Amino acid sequence: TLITAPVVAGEYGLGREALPEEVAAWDVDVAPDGTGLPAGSGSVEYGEEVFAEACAYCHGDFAEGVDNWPKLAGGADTLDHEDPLKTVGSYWPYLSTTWDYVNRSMPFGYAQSLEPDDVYAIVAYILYSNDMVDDDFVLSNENFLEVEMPNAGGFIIDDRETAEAHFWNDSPCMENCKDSVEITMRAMVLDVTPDTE
Amino acid sequence: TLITAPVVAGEYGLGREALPEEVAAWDVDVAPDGTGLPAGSGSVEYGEEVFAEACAYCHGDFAEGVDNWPKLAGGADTLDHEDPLKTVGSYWPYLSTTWDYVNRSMPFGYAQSLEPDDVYAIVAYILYSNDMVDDDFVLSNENFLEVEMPNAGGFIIDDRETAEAHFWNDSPCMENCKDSVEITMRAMVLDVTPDTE
Amino acid sequence: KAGIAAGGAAAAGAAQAGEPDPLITEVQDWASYTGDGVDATPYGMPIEYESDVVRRNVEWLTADTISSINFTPIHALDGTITPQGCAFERHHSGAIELRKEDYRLMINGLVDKPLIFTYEDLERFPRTNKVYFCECAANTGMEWAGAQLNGAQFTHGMIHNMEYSGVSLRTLLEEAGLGAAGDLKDKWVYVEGADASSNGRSIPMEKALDDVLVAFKANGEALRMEHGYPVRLVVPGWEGNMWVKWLRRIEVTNQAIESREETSKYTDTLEDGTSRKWTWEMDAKSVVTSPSPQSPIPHGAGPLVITGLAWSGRGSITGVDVSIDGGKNWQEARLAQPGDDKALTRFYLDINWDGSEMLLQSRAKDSTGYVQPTKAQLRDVRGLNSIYHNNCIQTWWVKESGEAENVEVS
Amino acid sequence: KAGIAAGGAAAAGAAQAGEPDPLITEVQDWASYTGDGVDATPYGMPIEYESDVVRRNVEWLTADTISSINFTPIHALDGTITPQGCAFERHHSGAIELRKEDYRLMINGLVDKPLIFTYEDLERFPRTNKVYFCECAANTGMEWAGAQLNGAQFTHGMIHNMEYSGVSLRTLLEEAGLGAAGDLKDKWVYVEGADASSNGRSIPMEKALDDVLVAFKANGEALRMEHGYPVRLVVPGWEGNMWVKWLRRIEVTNQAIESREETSKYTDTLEDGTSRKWTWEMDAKSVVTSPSPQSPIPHGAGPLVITGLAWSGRGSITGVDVSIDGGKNWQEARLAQPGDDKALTRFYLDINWDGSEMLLQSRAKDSTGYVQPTKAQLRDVRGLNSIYHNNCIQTWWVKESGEAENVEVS
Ligand code: HEC
Ligand code: HEC
Ligand SMILES: [Ca+2]
Ligand SMILES: [Ca+2]
Ligand SMILES: [Ca+2]
Ligand SMILES: [Ca+2]
Ligand SMILES: [Ca+2]
Ligand SMILES: [Ca+2]
Ligand SMILES: [Co+2]
Ligand SMILES: [Co+2]
Repeated sequence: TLITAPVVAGEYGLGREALPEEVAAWDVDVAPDGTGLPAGSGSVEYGEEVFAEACAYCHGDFAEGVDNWPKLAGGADTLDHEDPLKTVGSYWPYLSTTWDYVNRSMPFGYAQSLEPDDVYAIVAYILYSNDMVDDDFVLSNENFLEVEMPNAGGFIIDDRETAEAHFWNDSPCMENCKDSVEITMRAMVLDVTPDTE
Repeated sequence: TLITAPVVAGEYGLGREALPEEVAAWDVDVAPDGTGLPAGSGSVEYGEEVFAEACAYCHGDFAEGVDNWPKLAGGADTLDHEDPLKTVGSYWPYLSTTWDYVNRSMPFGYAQSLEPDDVYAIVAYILYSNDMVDDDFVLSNENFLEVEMPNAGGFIIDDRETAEAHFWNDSPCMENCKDSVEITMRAMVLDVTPDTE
Repeated sequence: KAGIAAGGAAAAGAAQAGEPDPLITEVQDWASYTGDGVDATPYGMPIEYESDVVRRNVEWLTADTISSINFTPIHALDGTITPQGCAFERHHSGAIELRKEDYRLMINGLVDKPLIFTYEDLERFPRTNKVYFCECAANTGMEWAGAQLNGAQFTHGMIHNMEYSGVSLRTLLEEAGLGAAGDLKDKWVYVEGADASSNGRSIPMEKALDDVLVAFKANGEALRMEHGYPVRLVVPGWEGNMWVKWLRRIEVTNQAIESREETSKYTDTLEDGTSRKWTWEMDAKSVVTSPSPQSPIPHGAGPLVITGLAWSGRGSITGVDVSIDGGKNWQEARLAQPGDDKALTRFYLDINWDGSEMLLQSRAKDSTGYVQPTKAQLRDVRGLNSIYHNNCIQTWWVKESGEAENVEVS
Repeated sequence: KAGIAAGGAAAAGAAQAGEPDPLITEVQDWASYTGDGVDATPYGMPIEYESDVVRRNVEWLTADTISSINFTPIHALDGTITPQGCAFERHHSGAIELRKEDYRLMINGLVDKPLIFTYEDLERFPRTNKVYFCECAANTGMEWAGAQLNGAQFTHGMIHNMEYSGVSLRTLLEEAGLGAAGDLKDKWVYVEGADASSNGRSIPMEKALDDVLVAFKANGEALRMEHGYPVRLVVPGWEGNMWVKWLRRIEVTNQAIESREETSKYTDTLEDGTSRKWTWEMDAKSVVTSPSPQSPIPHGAGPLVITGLAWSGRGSITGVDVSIDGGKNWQEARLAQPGDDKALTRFYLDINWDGSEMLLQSRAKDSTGYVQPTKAQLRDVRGLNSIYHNNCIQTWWVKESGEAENVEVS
């Protein structure tokens, strides 16, 4: 489909104009360049307090995770190993994502309840837990973009069409495609499937 | 699709051969030429008794129907009138249908419970209720095909493709198809629609 | 958001003109607390707010609800697939519970070898899949003498449209062997159900060997009990009564059995008192499902979606015309997808409603060149006593209020 | 029949070899007494005997069931349509109850006029209908490091296929006006849900203006609560996480938002530790649904129906090959219907099973010429840590007993 500009805007005249307060209430996502960040700030120290109260129950006192709940810290240099540990510190390319997700989606079960300063503080604490800032660090909308994310350069855009060009194949093999076939692994050995009877 | 004979019967070898007792148990339908009728007989007199016991509760003592339950008698010469009354006597083209339906589907709530002689008797009684036989009539597999059904000649085979050939139309009218349009009938006037709120 | 909704102790409710809508400016419970988990409904049902989208029956139609019918809520559906849960039911002795283990299918009569299949046997034959509509021949039957029921569900809801999976009847007949039948041209197949109504119908061999299916799944899953679990017949394009449920027997015969359901019922009486029999095909037909009496226009003038369903038992829908002035002028509606053989087609007409009353009609055209007739045209040929096969053009009188009524027009 | 079943005091049960089957020779209750009437189930559910055909979750996968997933019982379904009742669910904060009256949709950002729509407003725009599959990018994700879950429901059940009705996203964007966005080539649309997870995803403008739907019905009826009632996004061919449920906001932006669900999750880590992002399209894929571990062969040697599903996010399925010897030799399966764009295709291979063990595989081919790769081919490029987009060829080891197991082969 071509990307063409529409012929007439408001053709149907349906809906009503959104009010500024309404847009402000819902348009709270934060982009990598900081678009969407409200003014505010929070320290690691205060963040530790809030985190202990609202987050540690699931994510651990040091953001190291509890049971099966997500770990938010650790995992540096594990991405090219077996079972990489992907956390804000080891994996996330943009700090905006942490601010945005904590602000909109956490705490789990009581989302969208945090004040901006709390979110700055919590994010500062998560950075601290990941050894990315010192204990006297204060995060704010001013210094937000200065934080360097360790894995910022770790992403490439979908390259399947080139890296996997050989999966496009006009005449896949139909006969005698290999010499022998052996079973190399069995699911029953693991036995992790729920009982369905 | 062409009607062609199959290439190989039993190609899949699935299922098993039906035993004669099994075919006999289920293949009990009766065709217009009498195919399927078991040996047996029953009188109007006996039929009246059985009918009173097993059928009259819904269909009336004289097969004239109770409330909304079907009427099995009456309606002669009503087919070309408003609201024709269609019964075994006024409408049904083959007697086989009555025998077959009573035998397989009635009494409603206790179907497939009648003995052949009972069915012969009941059918004789329904014919009597329709003034088609005398009160001393005895119906049997022997005289079954002799009963003349009043509306036997009343059916034609689907003739829509000829009688309604004008419904096939390459260019139905799209504009100014009639001069005026008036509402000639309204459903709200009748008010027979269930309340759906 | 805490900061933004700070002053937001205001009571929830509809937005005032010009005032910010509290549904937006205040954090709602569902935006903060958790909802149901993935173990809540292993098999889900519609949400409580849709409890009016259900099958309904019409009490006065039948003596009881056991041999009776209910209606698909087509006025509230869109698209073409009918969910099994609200697809109309017609029983002659109630819906029975028949376990797969207790299921047997017999093929007998003029075959080389009479056979008994278990359910498991049927699953071993090659299968086919296709969406088909199933319409009761009595659909719209209450409307012959005049506009009567006020709602598309009641006038046109004896129809559903599902994707069936099953075995071709031809395959099973061939398995039993048709050599014994000799010349197939004048042969019939008699099919019969396992329920107490013992519904049986005669199908000419040509159709039996064409596209008839012995189906066990509808819309991907097992047939519902009320639609013939575990096995029903699918007779594409032909009247629903032939789609025998709880199918138990298939007999090859040299004559039509002329059972009760093909003589006393499902025959169409003409004005002169003679009756058509063997009227199997469902004529091309359509209906506007919205707006309609149960689906009034909830808004005033301006953009309005007129939508409906069209179908033909003879092939596929090639076009649907819509009139808003009771049939004086017609415009071609948009088909959501190209017409599919013997399946429902959804049509739309997007208009800018001026708020004045409309006499809304739709007219289906099929791949054989058939054009859905008006009520007058149909009555001219068939009279008023046909009961079955009423495929006339339906009129909804849409008033300025947006409410609609089932009417007839000159 | 009374006369025939006269001697029939024999206990019901399985037919003895050579003995008439009492299920046939004796009149069964369901052939004599009445069943349920048409008022019994205004909205019906599957019959009790099918109670195993349900969504299932895997407890150890997630910390709780609120942010979790369950799986469509594809091993027990046929055809292509997935009934809503058993179509898999993925929530990040549970399934919420959101009334149509409380529903608001905002369009903001680089538009000429930011807009708020009610549910009723949406129903006034022109609609479209089409069947699409929705596959979670994590489908088969537990199988990267080795054969793990023993059942097609668990390995491949994060997928469903429904007929959607809704408004084209393009229509809504055009209504708000895209003049303010300037050159559309580098613009994005950010879409966001109303639930507490606030799931948001960035979609490039080209896709947004192509085939994305703002849908309110699935398989003809309202979306189920667990699938986003009253409104969800449908992003044909693209990963399920983008199909935002309880859709509340659409923002035109000049950059991808890089939300948590498009950075922390739904990115695919390669062997060297770098990760692919923006892997939106679901690669062509297929799986044999029966026989399979949860759907063993219940009979011995002889006719056997091998069946499964195939799909591609890039277009339509043009063919499926099936191997019974672990990929040494392949034969072309039969497609039940021609492949449909970004929708499931059902395939069948009818074989005469010799009763010996099989290593069953299927291989999908799509309209772009893509051929579904083996696990080894996929691992060669992607390693073991990709989590998402595992579209490898699946192997079921079918044993002589007819039982099947999830295995890997050389
Ligand atoms: C009751 C448990 C619970 C509490 C309390 C909780 N979380 Fe979470 N958190 C979760 C779950 C569950 C997820 C994953 C949600 C999903 O995948 O949909 C998550 C995900 C996250 C993530 C993303 C992890 C990743 O790798 O993608 C971050 C960051 C996070 N939480 C931060 C917080 C913060 C900050 C708080 C407190 C303000 C908090 N959480 C409170 C359960 C909790
Ligand atoms: C409890 C009520 C009830 C009883 C008792 C009953 N019937 Fe019926 N009968 C019905 C109903 C209901 C129908 C229509 C069934 C349908 O349309 O599926 C019917 C239909 C018929 C018809 C076909 C009518 C037509 O016009 O097509 C015949 C003939 C008939 N019954 C005969 C009998 C006989 C004979 C008996 C007793 C042996 C009997 N019925 C007992 C309720 C009853
Ligand atoms: Ca924004
Ligand atoms: Ca591992
Ligand atoms: Ca017979
Ligand atoms: Ca009348
Ligand atoms: Ca509730
Ligand atoms: Ca029960
Ligand atoms: Co007919
Ligand atoms: Co992806």
